[in-house]
Amino acid sequence: MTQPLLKIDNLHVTFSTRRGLVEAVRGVTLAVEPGEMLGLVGESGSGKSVTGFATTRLLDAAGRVTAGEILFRGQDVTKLSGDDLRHLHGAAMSMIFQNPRSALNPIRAVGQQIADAILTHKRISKQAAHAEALELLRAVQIRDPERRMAAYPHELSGGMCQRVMIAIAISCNPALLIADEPTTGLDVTTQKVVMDLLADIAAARGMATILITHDLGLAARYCRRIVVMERGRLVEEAAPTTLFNHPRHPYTKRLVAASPTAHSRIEDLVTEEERGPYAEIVRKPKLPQAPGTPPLLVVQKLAKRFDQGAAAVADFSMTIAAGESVGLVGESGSGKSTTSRMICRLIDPSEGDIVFDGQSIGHVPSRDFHRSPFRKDIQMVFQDPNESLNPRFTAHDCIAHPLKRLVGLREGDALRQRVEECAQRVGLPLDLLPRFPHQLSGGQKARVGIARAIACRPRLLVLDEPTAALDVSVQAVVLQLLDRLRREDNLALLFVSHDLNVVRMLCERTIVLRNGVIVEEGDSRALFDNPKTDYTRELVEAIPHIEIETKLAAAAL
Amino acid sequence: MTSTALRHSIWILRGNPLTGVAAAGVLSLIFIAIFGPWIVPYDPIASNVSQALLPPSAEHLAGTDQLGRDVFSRLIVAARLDLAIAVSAVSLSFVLGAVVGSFCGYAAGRLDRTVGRFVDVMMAFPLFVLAMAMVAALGNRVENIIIATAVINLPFYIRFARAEVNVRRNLGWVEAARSSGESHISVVLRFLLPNILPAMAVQMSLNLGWAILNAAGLSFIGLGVKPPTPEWGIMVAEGARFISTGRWWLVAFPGLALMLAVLCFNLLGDGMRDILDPRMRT
Amino acid sequence: MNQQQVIGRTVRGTLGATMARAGRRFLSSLPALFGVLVFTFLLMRVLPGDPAVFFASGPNASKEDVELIRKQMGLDKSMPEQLALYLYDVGRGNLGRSMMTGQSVTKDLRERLPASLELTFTALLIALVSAIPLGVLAALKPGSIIDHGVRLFCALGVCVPTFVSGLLLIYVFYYLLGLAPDPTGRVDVFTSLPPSRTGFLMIDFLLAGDIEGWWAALKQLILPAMSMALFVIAPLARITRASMLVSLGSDFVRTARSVGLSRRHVVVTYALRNAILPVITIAGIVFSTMLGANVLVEKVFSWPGVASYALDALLSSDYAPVQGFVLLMASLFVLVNLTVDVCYGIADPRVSIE
Amino acid sequence: MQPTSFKTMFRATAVLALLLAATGPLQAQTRAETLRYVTGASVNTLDPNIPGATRESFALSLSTYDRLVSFGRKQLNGKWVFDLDKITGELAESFDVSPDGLKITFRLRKDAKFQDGSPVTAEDVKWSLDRAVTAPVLGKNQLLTGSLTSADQFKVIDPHTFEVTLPKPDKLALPNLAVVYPIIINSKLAKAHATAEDPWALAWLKENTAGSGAYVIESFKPGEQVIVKRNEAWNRGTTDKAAFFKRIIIQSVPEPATRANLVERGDADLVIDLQASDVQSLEAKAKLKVISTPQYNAVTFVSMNNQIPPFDNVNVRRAVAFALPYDDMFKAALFGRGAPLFGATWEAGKPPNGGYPIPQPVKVDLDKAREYLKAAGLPEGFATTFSFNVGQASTAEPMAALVKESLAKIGIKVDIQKLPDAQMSTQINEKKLPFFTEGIVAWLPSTDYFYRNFYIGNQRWNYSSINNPELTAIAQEARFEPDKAKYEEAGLKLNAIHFSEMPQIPLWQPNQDAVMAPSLEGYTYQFHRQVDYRDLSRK
Repeated sequence: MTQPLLKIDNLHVTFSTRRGLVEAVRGVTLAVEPGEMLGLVGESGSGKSVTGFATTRLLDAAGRVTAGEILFRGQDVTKLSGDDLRHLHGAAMSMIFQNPRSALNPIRAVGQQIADAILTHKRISKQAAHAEALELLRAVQIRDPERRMAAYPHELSGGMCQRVMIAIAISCNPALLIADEPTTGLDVTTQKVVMDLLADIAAARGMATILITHDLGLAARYCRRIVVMERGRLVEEAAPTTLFNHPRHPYTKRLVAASPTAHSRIEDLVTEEERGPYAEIVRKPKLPQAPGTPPLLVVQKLAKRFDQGAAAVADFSMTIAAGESVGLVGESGSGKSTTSRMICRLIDPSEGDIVFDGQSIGHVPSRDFHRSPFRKDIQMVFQDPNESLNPRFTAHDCIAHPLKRLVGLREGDALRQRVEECAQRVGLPLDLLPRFPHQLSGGQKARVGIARAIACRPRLLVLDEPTAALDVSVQAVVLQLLDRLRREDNLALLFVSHDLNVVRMLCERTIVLRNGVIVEEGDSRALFDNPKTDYTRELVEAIPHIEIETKLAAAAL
Repeated sequence: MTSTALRHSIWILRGNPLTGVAAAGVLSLIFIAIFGPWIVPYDPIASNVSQALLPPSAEHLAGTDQLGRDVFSRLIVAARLDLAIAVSAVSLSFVLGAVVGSFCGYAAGRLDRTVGRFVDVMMAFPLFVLAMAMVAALGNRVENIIIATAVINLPFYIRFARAEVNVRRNLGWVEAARSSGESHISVVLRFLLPNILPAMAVQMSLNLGWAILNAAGLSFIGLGVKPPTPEWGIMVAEGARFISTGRWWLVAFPGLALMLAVLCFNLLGDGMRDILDPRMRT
Repeated sequence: MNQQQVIGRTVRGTLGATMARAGRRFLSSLPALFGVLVFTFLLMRVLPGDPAVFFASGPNASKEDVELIRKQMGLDKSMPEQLALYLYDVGRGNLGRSMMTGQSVTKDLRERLPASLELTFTALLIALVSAIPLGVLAALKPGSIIDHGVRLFCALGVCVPTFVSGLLLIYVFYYLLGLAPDPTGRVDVFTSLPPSRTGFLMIDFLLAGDIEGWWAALKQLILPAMSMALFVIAPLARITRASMLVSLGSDFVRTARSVGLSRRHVVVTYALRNAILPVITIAGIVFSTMLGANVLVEKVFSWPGVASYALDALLSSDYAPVQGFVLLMASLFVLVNLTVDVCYGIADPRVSIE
Repeated sequence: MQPTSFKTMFRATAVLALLLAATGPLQAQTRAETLRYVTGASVNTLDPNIPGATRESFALSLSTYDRLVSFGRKQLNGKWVFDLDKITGELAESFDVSPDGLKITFRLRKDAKFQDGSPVTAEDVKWSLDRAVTAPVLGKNQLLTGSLTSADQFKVIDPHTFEVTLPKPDKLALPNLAVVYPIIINSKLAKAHATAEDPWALAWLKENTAGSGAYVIESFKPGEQVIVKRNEAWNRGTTDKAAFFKRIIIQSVPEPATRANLVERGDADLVIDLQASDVQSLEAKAKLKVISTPQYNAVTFVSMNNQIPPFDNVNVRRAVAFALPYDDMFKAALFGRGAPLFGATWEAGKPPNGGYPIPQPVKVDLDKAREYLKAAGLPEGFATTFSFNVGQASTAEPMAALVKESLAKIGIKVDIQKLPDAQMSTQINEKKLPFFTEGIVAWLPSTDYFYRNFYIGNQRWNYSSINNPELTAIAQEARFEPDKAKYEEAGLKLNAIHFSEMPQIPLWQPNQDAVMAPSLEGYTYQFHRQVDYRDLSRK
């Protein structure tokens, strides 16, 4: 076998932070062959992106390669400088970033940005570069490329921005493309299109690609070889099928288990040993609802219009029974967050009514709802755990706050007991209670957020994408926790999410929203197996499924 | 909290020794402000015309002024008043601005627009002239200098607080507080306000220096504190008259004191901004 | 060419949107202007000094004399009546008459505004030309000795009152070294003035082709502009540094680096052009505050500008000039804001759609 | 400072220095015939009669307009000062006072021409004086102190003879015609610009001149500078020929220290209104000519409002008079530059003469002051406010500090109040200030004039608000007293009342300091305390 295109040997990268030196990558060794697409998978903090940045020499000032070498075509990248380095960038290897919109210069026309990249490496006229840029836009399948040349990033959708980014990255025909979470932040339907395009272009131009992602499913779909990283180390390297069917490393096992699939159930998401007492709860049959019991929540023809423009939500009706879990699905801007906040009585609907436990609460102004006796019955868990905790409150304060306000407990033993009880229920170690949010991990913060929401024993819990910002392994645990709480307390859940896999597992019924209007609703399993509308079908099909054979393998056949 | 904050601060200080120096400067300024009257060699107000306009010497470290008063002693004693003017003026606008601005940023509706208009009116004023007019209208007492300085600072604080709250008002923890049974008012006062305080404190420290300069400017046009109270601004303003006759110590020392105080506050503010957000240091 | 047309259309579209936005901003600032008008009027009436008494100097100035002046100034009428009259006059472009100079305020302001503007523009120019490189330099190596040096330099600039720095500059450059011309206004008294076309001496001299005069006016301008600029370099350099840091740390700069753009290209075309946006805003604010706040510089350099005019009027309770001045400043403030808006709209394509 | 920004700064400084160094040559030739006069005040009107006219406007009008008569000048302590007692003709070739003192006849110069070339006639004089006593102008109040109140008193005899009739013989009538206000205006020119609402052409004359004076306005920028050029036809100066300087630049420079710098560097020829400390140092350097004249017609006071308790008690006023630290104040505030009005010894407690002002037999004597306080029933003292004018801060501020310090020793707690000019005059006018310092000036400094204008009636200049019938009666009577001895006796009585009542405490007559190029000659201290440009010449 010839020399690989890229060979990373025992790479160590260290960051100097205010807490001292932190080793982000500790001894990574891997190789990429020409034309190959390699998946580099890991959860946050695993060092996968740092490896990518070290390879392209784009680490920020605080990070340094302390040991090892990165051989690109036999040349050690870590020792390059000046013009050699500039030639490396773009011409030899280039990078695609997550969040394409911020990765493009907001005040420069996209055509100009592509031309900039071309002119850096080729001595051609501006006109020629312009023409070449136009060609590239065509290559990345942007419609109406002549017009788009003069467009600014804010005038393009996220998917289009990512295409432009790809055009910039391939503008000088690099031999190696490093794609760092290229589809994170895009809507699920766009994700697939962009990834397909990327894979096609890489294959057509014979570029080697490193796909850095947290999503095993995505990597499995496009790569022949996947390496898994955990805490700066490379733990396993295998073909996708092997990796899924026979993971060897315990971390890989956990990761594979936690990645939801079309058929996985919540209890499957964690490995046997972690499952513990949860299994029994799940096995307990759900109490049948007494016939004629009114539903817990009835929402009638809810609508919300903001100051100007079209309605964010229109004619939204639904019911939830006690102990039932309902999923609310839609892409960004579909109005699902607005709806959840109206139900949670944080904002006032423009029209329609909300009836809770037989009483209308839709007309109580949200301004005064904090005095309503139902306040403690409807609680909410918020999206980003990093932003959902008051930075000045300890975990204990966070959980105690609703107890003090809504139950009327005073600082003292009773309160402490309640808080500890809540913490235990969500599996939060008690010794973390005196900590402030920035001293907790994402999963721990999510638990605090849930503990706070269930502290007053609400009857309806509204969850606004509670796991969107979490790693899959943490997500698995949180989902399981939510399901357990529902079953134990007969808690009704309204689960707002764009992640269909998750909704399918957790929710009995699902409502699909688009542009503020209900597109489809019904039993989750039925809805996902047989979508009735095109929109739902599109959503379902876009989910990366692990079982699917890798696209490249299929193409090769 | 404290231990990490301390470690954090030390980390910042190591990268930025100026902040440490500034902090030491501010501390000594506070020390002087508190103990000034007990450590001065001469009575700062007692005149001795036979000793007027002496250049600096071992006896009078910073020379004497027109009335034979010891400039050094006056400088030391003035620290308290200057600090008091600056701190109270800035605190006044800080408190008012923070509360009003927070409510505006949170409410973001008609209230916001109304107050926004009002702030526009104030910003459209030539501020120093406004301060002059206010002191002239109310009389040049220390309180009025403080009020005038506070008023001309107010729009900036309102805007600042408004912006800071505006970015936070839709965060999860704010909504969580509401679903935990807090009213809008207590969300603003007890949740948002404490959270924007650190950022505003930076602004305060930068403004402290500015407030001192403002008082000095007022003194220069004759609207400063009353004689014979020692105050740096008025000492500089009086001393400036003697530049042309070569009696440099009358303007140099008060000027230096003023400069050092303002410098320390500014550098400290800068440093504090570092501690809060290393990237946004301006 | 098709390309060009397309781009042209987009640019025109953006520009149109910017203009529309500026127009909206202007309309929405009218209430503020009106507020300023009324507020100043009331503030001046609250001043305890009675202008009639002040101007009725001379021995035996009797009550009748005072009354006469009061009547001349319209002070004998009731407050609402005075306000209505004032608003009516302002509406007709009549800002009243200054007791101090004996001229109509409109005339005084028209004559003095170019002096203030010329000074402020020059000061702003000096400040920008020194602040932006300083800020960029500091941002390129945050935490380095350069960074600290810039920071110290900036802090030193803001910690000296302008009147002190002004007097010191005069003392050193005029009195001791004799390098600067005498600090007595806009141009040496022995230089004959050019025909007034714009009111800006620097421009008028050029139009008249009088290079010597231009030179004399420039020399006169440098010291006051310097002492004004010293004070505002700091905020400008600070904001440049901060936004440059943000910009340098942004994703798109990383993108630019990842495709191998030259460092100069990255710093200037990518980082600086983005970082300049907040600087424009601050420069606008700085400009309008400088215009109104640099009373002291004008005073120290005997600069015949509007601010020193207003100061004298204020101390002698001469209502009309102060009111006129404040109104002028507020209008300029609005105008500067509009200009900033337009600049912003041109510099940043995102603004037009908001 | 780190290297780069230091280098930048260094470069900037170097560039600046280079820019500034390349000064073109001054037009030296015209320079000798040009006077550059720098003052702190500014000219705001070309007609001195306009309400609000400044001191510098008065000064300018002396050169742009002529009056019928003018004051002579005399040497006092080796310095030229104006002479109140010597009235000489200006536009009048000669004048006669009738034996009964009721008629003054002026014969006008036949060669006198206005600046537009038309001859000066008695009609013009009549119109001008009518204007001064009837139009709403400042002259009205001044002229009535000389019994000139009505247009009926002015009569044209023939084109070159003019007559003024007085109701009573008044020795101030003639001097009043020499002051600033009764300017002789080219009536034809002025009338051409008069309107129905403005028959006296006040608006036009404010910005234009129609006089016959020694200088013609070349450019007038209110509040900034005035440039005048010589009227070659003018021959009414003391030497009967045109004024010396071809051109005069009258420039306002508000900062006194800058004015001092200007004259010291030779950029200005003449400067007045300097700070005492600057004059002192300029005098010490002895490079320039410094002429310091005590302002003979001005007095600086510490005033007490005789109607406001506790100053309504004469013993309180006396206590204050004996508790002021005169010497320190004189030294610290004025650097000793002026004529003190304290520390005199009066034989047998009687005033030595009937002039005004005379040095008072007061000095710091705290025991005496305490006694007076006891006598006033305030042995513990009291609290009050001492006010001064912001414009006077450079002298008043150190003074106030010393007053406060000294009075504290006898238990009087003083709060110092600085007031902007307009507020100060308003409060004085409303008689609201209990205790303050002010300066007064009289253009026609005779004893009765001072007493009548500054100690009588409920008007602004009666700073102490004194209401003493005896003083009033004597002063009014003295006005028309033709007999010198009797007049002197009245003066003695008034001075004695003043001392025993102590309505206000005269402190000193400050110096008028004029600093000028050594080549300048002829500077005369004038009644209006400004410079009369016509007096000056260059060696």
